[in-house]
Amino acid sequence: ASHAGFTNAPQGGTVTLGFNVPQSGPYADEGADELRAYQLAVEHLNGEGDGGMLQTFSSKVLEGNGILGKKVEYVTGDTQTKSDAARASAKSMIEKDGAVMITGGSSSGVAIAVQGLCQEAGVIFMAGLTHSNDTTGKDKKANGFRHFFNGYMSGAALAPVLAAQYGNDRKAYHLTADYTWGWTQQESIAAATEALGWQTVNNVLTPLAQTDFSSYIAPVLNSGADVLVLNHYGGNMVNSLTNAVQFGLREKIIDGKQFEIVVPLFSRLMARGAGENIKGILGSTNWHWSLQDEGTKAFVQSFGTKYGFPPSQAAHTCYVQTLLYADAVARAGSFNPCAVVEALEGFEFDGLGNGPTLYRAEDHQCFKDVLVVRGKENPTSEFDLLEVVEVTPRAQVEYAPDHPMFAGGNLGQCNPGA
Amino acid sequence: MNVKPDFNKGKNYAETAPAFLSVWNMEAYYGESYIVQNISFNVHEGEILALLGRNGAGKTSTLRSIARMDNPQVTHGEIWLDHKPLHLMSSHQAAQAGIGLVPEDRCIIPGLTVEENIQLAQIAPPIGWSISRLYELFPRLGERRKQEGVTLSGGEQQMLAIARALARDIKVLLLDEPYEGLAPVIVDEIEKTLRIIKEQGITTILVEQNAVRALELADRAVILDTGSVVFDGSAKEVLGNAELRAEYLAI
Amino acid sequence: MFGLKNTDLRLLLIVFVLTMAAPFILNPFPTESGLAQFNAGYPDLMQKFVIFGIFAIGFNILFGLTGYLSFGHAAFLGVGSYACVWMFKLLGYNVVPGILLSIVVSGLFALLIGVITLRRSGIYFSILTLAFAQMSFALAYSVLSNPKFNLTNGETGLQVYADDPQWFHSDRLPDLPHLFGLSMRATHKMQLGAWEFQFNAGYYMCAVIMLVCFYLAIRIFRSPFGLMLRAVKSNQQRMNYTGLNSRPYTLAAFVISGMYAGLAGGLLSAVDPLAGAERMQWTASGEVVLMTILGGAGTLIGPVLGAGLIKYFENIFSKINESVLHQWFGFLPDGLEDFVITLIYPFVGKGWHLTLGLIFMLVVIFLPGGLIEGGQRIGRALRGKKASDAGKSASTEPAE
Amino acid sequence: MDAIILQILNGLDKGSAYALIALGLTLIFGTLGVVNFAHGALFMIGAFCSVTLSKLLNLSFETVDPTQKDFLGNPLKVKTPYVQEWFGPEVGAAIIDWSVPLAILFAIPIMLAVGYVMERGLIKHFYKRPHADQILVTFGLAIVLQEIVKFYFGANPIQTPAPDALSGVATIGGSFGLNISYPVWRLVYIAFSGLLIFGAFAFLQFTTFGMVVRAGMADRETVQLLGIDIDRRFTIMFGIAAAIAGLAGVMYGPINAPNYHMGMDFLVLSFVVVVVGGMGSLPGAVLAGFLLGILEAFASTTWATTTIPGINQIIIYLVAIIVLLTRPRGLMGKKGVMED
Amino acid sequence: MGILEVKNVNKRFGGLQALGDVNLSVAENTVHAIIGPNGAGKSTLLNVLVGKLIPDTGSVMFDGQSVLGRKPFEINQMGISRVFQTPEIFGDLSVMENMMIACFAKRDGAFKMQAIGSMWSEKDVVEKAEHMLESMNLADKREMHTASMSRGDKRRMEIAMCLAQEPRLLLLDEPTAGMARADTNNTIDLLKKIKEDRDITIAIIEHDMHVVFSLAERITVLAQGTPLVEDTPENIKGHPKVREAYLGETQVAA
Ligand SMILES: Nc1ncnc2c1ncn2[C@@H]1O[C@H](COP(=O)(O)OP(=O)(O)OP(=O)(O)O)[C@@H](O)[C@H]1O
Ligand SMILES: Nc1ncnc2c1ncn2[C@@H]1O[C@H](COP(=O)(O)OP(=O)(O)OP(=O)(O)O)[C@@H](O)[C@H]1O
Ligand SMILES: [Mg+2]
Ligand SMILES: [Mg+2]
Repeated sequence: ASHAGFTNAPQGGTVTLGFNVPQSGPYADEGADELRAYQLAVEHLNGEGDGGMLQTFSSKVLEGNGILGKKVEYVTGDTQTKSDAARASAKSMIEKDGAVMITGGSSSGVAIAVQGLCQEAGVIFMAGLTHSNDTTGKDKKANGFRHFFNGYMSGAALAPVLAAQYGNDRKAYHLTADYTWGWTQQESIAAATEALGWQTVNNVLTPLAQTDFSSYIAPVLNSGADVLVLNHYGGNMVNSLTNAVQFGLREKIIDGKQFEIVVPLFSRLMARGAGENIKGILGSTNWHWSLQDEGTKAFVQSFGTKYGFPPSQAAHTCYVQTLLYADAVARAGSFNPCAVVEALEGFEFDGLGNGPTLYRAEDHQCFKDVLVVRGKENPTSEFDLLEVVEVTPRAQVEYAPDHPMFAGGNLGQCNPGA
Repeated sequence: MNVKPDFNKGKNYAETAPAFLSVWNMEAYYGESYIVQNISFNVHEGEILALLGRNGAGKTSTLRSIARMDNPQVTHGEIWLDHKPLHLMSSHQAAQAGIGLVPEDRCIIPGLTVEENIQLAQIAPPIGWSISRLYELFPRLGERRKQEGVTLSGGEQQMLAIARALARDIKVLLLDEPYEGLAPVIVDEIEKTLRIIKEQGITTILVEQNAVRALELADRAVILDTGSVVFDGSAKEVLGNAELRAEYLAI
Repeated sequence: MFGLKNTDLRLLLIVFVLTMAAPFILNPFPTESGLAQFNAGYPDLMQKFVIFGIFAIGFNILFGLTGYLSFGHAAFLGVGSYACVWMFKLLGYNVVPGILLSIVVSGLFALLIGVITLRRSGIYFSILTLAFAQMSFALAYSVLSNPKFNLTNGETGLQVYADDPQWFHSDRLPDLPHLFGLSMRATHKMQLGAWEFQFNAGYYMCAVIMLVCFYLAIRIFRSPFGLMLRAVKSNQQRMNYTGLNSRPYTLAAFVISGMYAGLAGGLLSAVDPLAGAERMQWTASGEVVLMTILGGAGTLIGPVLGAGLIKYFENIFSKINESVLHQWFGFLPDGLEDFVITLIYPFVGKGWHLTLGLIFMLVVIFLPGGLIEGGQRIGRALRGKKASDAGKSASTEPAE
Repeated sequence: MDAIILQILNGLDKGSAYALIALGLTLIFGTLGVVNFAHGALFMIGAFCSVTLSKLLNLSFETVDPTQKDFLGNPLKVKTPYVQEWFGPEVGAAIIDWSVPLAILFAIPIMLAVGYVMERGLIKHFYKRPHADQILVTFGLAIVLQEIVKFYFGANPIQTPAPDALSGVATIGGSFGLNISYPVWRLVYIAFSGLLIFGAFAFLQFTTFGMVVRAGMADRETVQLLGIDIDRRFTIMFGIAAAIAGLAGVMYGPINAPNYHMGMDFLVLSFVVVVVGGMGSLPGAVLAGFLLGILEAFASTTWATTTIPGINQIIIYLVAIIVLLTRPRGLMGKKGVMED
Repeated sequence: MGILEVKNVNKRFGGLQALGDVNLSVAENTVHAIIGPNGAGKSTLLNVLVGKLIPDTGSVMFDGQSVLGRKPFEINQMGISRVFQTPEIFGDLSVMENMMIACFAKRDGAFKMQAIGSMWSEKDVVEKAEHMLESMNLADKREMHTASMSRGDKRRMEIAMCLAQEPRLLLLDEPTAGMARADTNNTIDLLKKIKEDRDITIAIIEHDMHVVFSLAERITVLAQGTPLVEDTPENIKGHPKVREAYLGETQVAA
């Protein structure tokens, strides 16, 4: 009876979560890894397996008996990395399967679309992989939370390392995917590097559907730039990086300086797609399996034992968000979205990787350490592609909630639905 | 194609096939409509057979069935040409076995010149008349050799269609309304050509609306009505039998 | 009645009953049973069925009747969606102005594109429409969403923000699309034994509109205008030499089907107020082509069936994951269970595309007339031989 | 000047890709009259022939190296490819390095077989069916092929690098006072496409085969009446088209890493190229391929995008519209081919 | 001054002069036959008349108005209907529907939106269509798809459609080719009857001299793109040049 008054209040002894990930389309592999993480999280919540990060998590309310004593069940759906499909799939979870929480996704467009839907429907949304500033900026929603970092944080973490490694006097040429995420990342990186003395000589927008970037790479050679920043993700990133390397950019010396390529947002899965080309390239990432904190070790152990390979950053995010949601429900003592929002807002914790972490109340963005990584020169295995160059402390990537890059949004009120 | 010979009679029909070309109990369908309804007739080597009947009687369908085209589909019966079982063949095999059909709408191939249309006929064996010999027979085609075949006038197309059949070494020529749309002088010409062809020993089945004309040329006649043979006999007999002519040919 | 012949009236009645009773028909399995996975009777999917049904019916008016294969119809769907959301942003959440505007705007857009593209026929026409749609998509996805002139809100999709004007919005009204106060999301749930049925306001609004659209389509098919459209498909040469100008006929058909598409787009926004650019991508245009052919081009009800089948697969099959399979086959001995699941697994869940592809192939190979032919065959088999003769004479009327 | 030549090279390069795909497509689509939505899938299968070969060559046995640890802290298993074991490390490495050129030899029979099976098993029955049915069946087939590849190889791109000797950058034009550096493999790609295109032309122009196929396309029945087994020729034709698409895919691998949906990415574009070139015209398809490639390259320069924002996004479609409106049958289209 | 005046019309196809300085005047309410050897340019001339081809030079006036530069449907609406040499009909529509299209075109003009009217409730059109089918002996085939008709039937279908248009000038390109004798005679009778019933001018191209001589009031002989002679049937029959170039010996008897 205490659960009345909100959408899909769990009935009986079970509670249903909705895992909405790309299962078809170019991000299907990433989606598959997310799904593995979710399944692992459900096992751990239900008290099966070795418990993973439940042991290292600073909050100790989860007991391995489901959530609030209700066994966790889940439904899955395919976002196809399309807003419409993602919303349809999320709706079917809400309307048909009675999911109280939706999580997942592998692109910002989808995350924002589903977040909006969850706000309207009155369920909690725990975003998966979404890196655009807008998710917790102008499109932020009270029912949505993001564990992943964002474009601004990438810039703030990456810029000092770039300056340290390549010097303060650099001319950067940006190639940017022509859609929201690309723009916000480009803006963030340009701002952060310019603050340290870099110059941005050009920013060229590339169509989403582009497969061959040669005609965008060729002009870089004569532009006077000595750094190429690729604001691309997924297939775009693999192709633009491959093309840039093909054109011999990395062997170029411009005004006595070695030409460098930077890929601000890295993922190990994409790095594998880029093969040899990734070696020595700097970028940032949310999390990496080679971190040595207890939480990471427990998670990698548990994931690796079950699946035979280490988890990706997307898997980590998804796993952690499931735990965080469960924990918030347990602490609030209710599945009511508004209670969950209250429990998560301003929540500080540790033990889930990336050091002490805060879910900021103002915009539902999470703040934690950000990793700067480099493509490894001599990988020992097919998973060992990135090496951590620096763990940028949380303080360095924090920003004010009303920072101009995040302005314009309105969190609104939490919506419990029915 | 996929028609099995019907051995109901207990022996292979080929052994008793009385003629050069024998059609025996042939039935054929367009989809579900039963068009060729159990037709049997024989054609002897070197003769001209006139195949007559009203519009829609099934003349074209019969010719197409003999040439083993996909439509109509022959579902029953046997066709033997010179001891070869046509009913087991597909249309290009039938052509190689010696069938030459001049279809009623001529079917000149678009995109090819007059000469290419003829050349096309000489790719698969056996090859018949040479191109220069055909141009002698139809000088008009020689003049138009580089023109695209489908832009020829109606009569010219008819000549091309016949030329194309003769370009192959055929045993049986199936002519579906060859005079249609031709100027009277040309009709005379073609009639002469048919006689020449006959002299070469080629067997001909001639479908023609101008029955009198056809009968004058032909040795024998078969009359079809709604898909069945209603008369099989000598051409003279038809010309002499006013009743028959009135009933099935309306002349 | 309604100016329809008996067979058409019967068809309309059947469709009427099916749409009205859809919440029951689509939910045949008890909620708790393993097969509940196959239930499709929840608001979103039912809405999708009828909305894409409208899209396909409209597309079929052009393609099925005139044979002009447009590969850019999604552009009209997208334009309709945007128009509707803009009405939400400017006027408020009442769906009526949005839906009306979406029809008008897409009609105008179709007129513009039709005038240009209909100068060509056959494959050249298809590629022209494709080119226009792809351009619209590219413009909507990035160019028209730059901060200075943000018409489409790009990748994120056009949506209503709290600071939008919404001139006619008042606090008494729902904060979501509504029809004079009746929220599109309002759903009445009915518990009947082990079953649960959902009656959703948005669905019923869409269903009624689809019935009207379907009725109009029947009228068009049976009208002299429809006859002329079929004449265009059959022999344009003869048409011209019979003193008929084929261009205005095709253009009218193009605009009408563009308006159907725009209406479908408007309804998509009306039940879910977010309009994304990917609705205009060629894959979306391709989808409606597939729906129509799959169901049976040139038939009245076929395209609706095709739309239903594709949407069903997209939403139902994609959700069958490994744990669902284990639930179903749990009764089998372990080894066998795993074996069966390994066999089935590639075809469901993330493999749903594979099944869809196979269905496409199987349908065209074995049912050349599309799903509708399957239905006819079943019907014929049921009614026995006597009825089969009737079926034959009916088949001479292609638009059955 | 350098910049212009560079973009022309880029255009040629893109153009070769378009032209090669369009060439195969136009054989099937413009000549056999089958709207083959599975053509992109053939391109993709070609690329995955090369992935498969490289996987085969990299088949390895594992040895445990106790000095190193894997991510779970267990002793690391080190993999050594069998070819290196059999032929010695150097030769073995060289064989692996040259896997893409080797894949050409590997792909030709495979693609011919794929084409053969596809035509005999499926397409054959669709020559006389409406285009709509062809679209549905080939689209279904494309999805199926794509999903099968995805099932075995995953959704991420898989690199198939060019051999080291061909993967550097060549400096060209030095003797003309130009300083242009261009990836060697891309130059190889342009040359290879040229050869393939030339070969296909020669085959279809200087043999009667081409004439027969064209005739068969226009009127199958009549060609059969002339004693020609048109089915067999169509099959051969389809095999050739599949092989061309497949080779295009193999060679494209080193330029952009193959993934399972690369075929769909190219599909729409290749239809546009074929139609802009004009139905039924091989030279048209090739010309349109190069034209669109070069225009696309120039439209993506900063100069162009600042003059007309977004031009790089729409250039191909814009050009297609202009061409089709000014020339009713595309650049070199033939009358009567697929106009209804 | 005839209803149709063709003046100095020339048409070249590449190197071929298909029509050279054709002058032709067809008097109102007559049957005018155009005969000539194959490839003489008869069909080409017809193509010029209906707007399918544009002549290089010359003028074509119908009832005092120029037809040149008009689209085929406009020319048809002026009152010129044409039967083609190879039948052009709506193959995948039924016989009745074919006929209704023609009747609608007559009644409603080149374009009319009747998107939601029912075509079976258009009484006048339906009746007229039925009547036409009746009179052309096609009524029992009314539900048949015209594509699966035999060729003679297709031709009659096309003639019937043209007549349904009640044209002032009917152009017939070998209307009886491929028709059974009986039907040929029926067609001759039908054309005669139409000729009596209404004001109609008929231009007919035909190789069947039986048809030509039963119908024609005047005959123009075209050869190599140029009119050779124009005269009455009797005179043409006896014209030595025509005999040699066209008729041959056998035909005259028939
Ligand atoms: N493709 C087809 N599909 C269905 N029925 C057909 C088809 N072709 C012909 N028919 C029917 O088959 C019957 C015989 O036609 P066929 O063409 O063989 O007659 P025919 O004797 O050659 O007539 P004609 O003298 O008019 O050429 C006709 O009733 C016709 O309607
Ligand atoms: N589009 C074209 N291109 C080139 N030549 C053409 C074209 N159309 C017709 N011709 C040629 O023009 C000449 C006249 O053709 P037309 O069809 O008018 O002849 P016709 O008098 O109708 O002959 P028939 O009685 O045989 O039908 C022919 O030699 C023909 O080959
Ligand atoms: Mg016939
Ligand atoms: Mg003629």
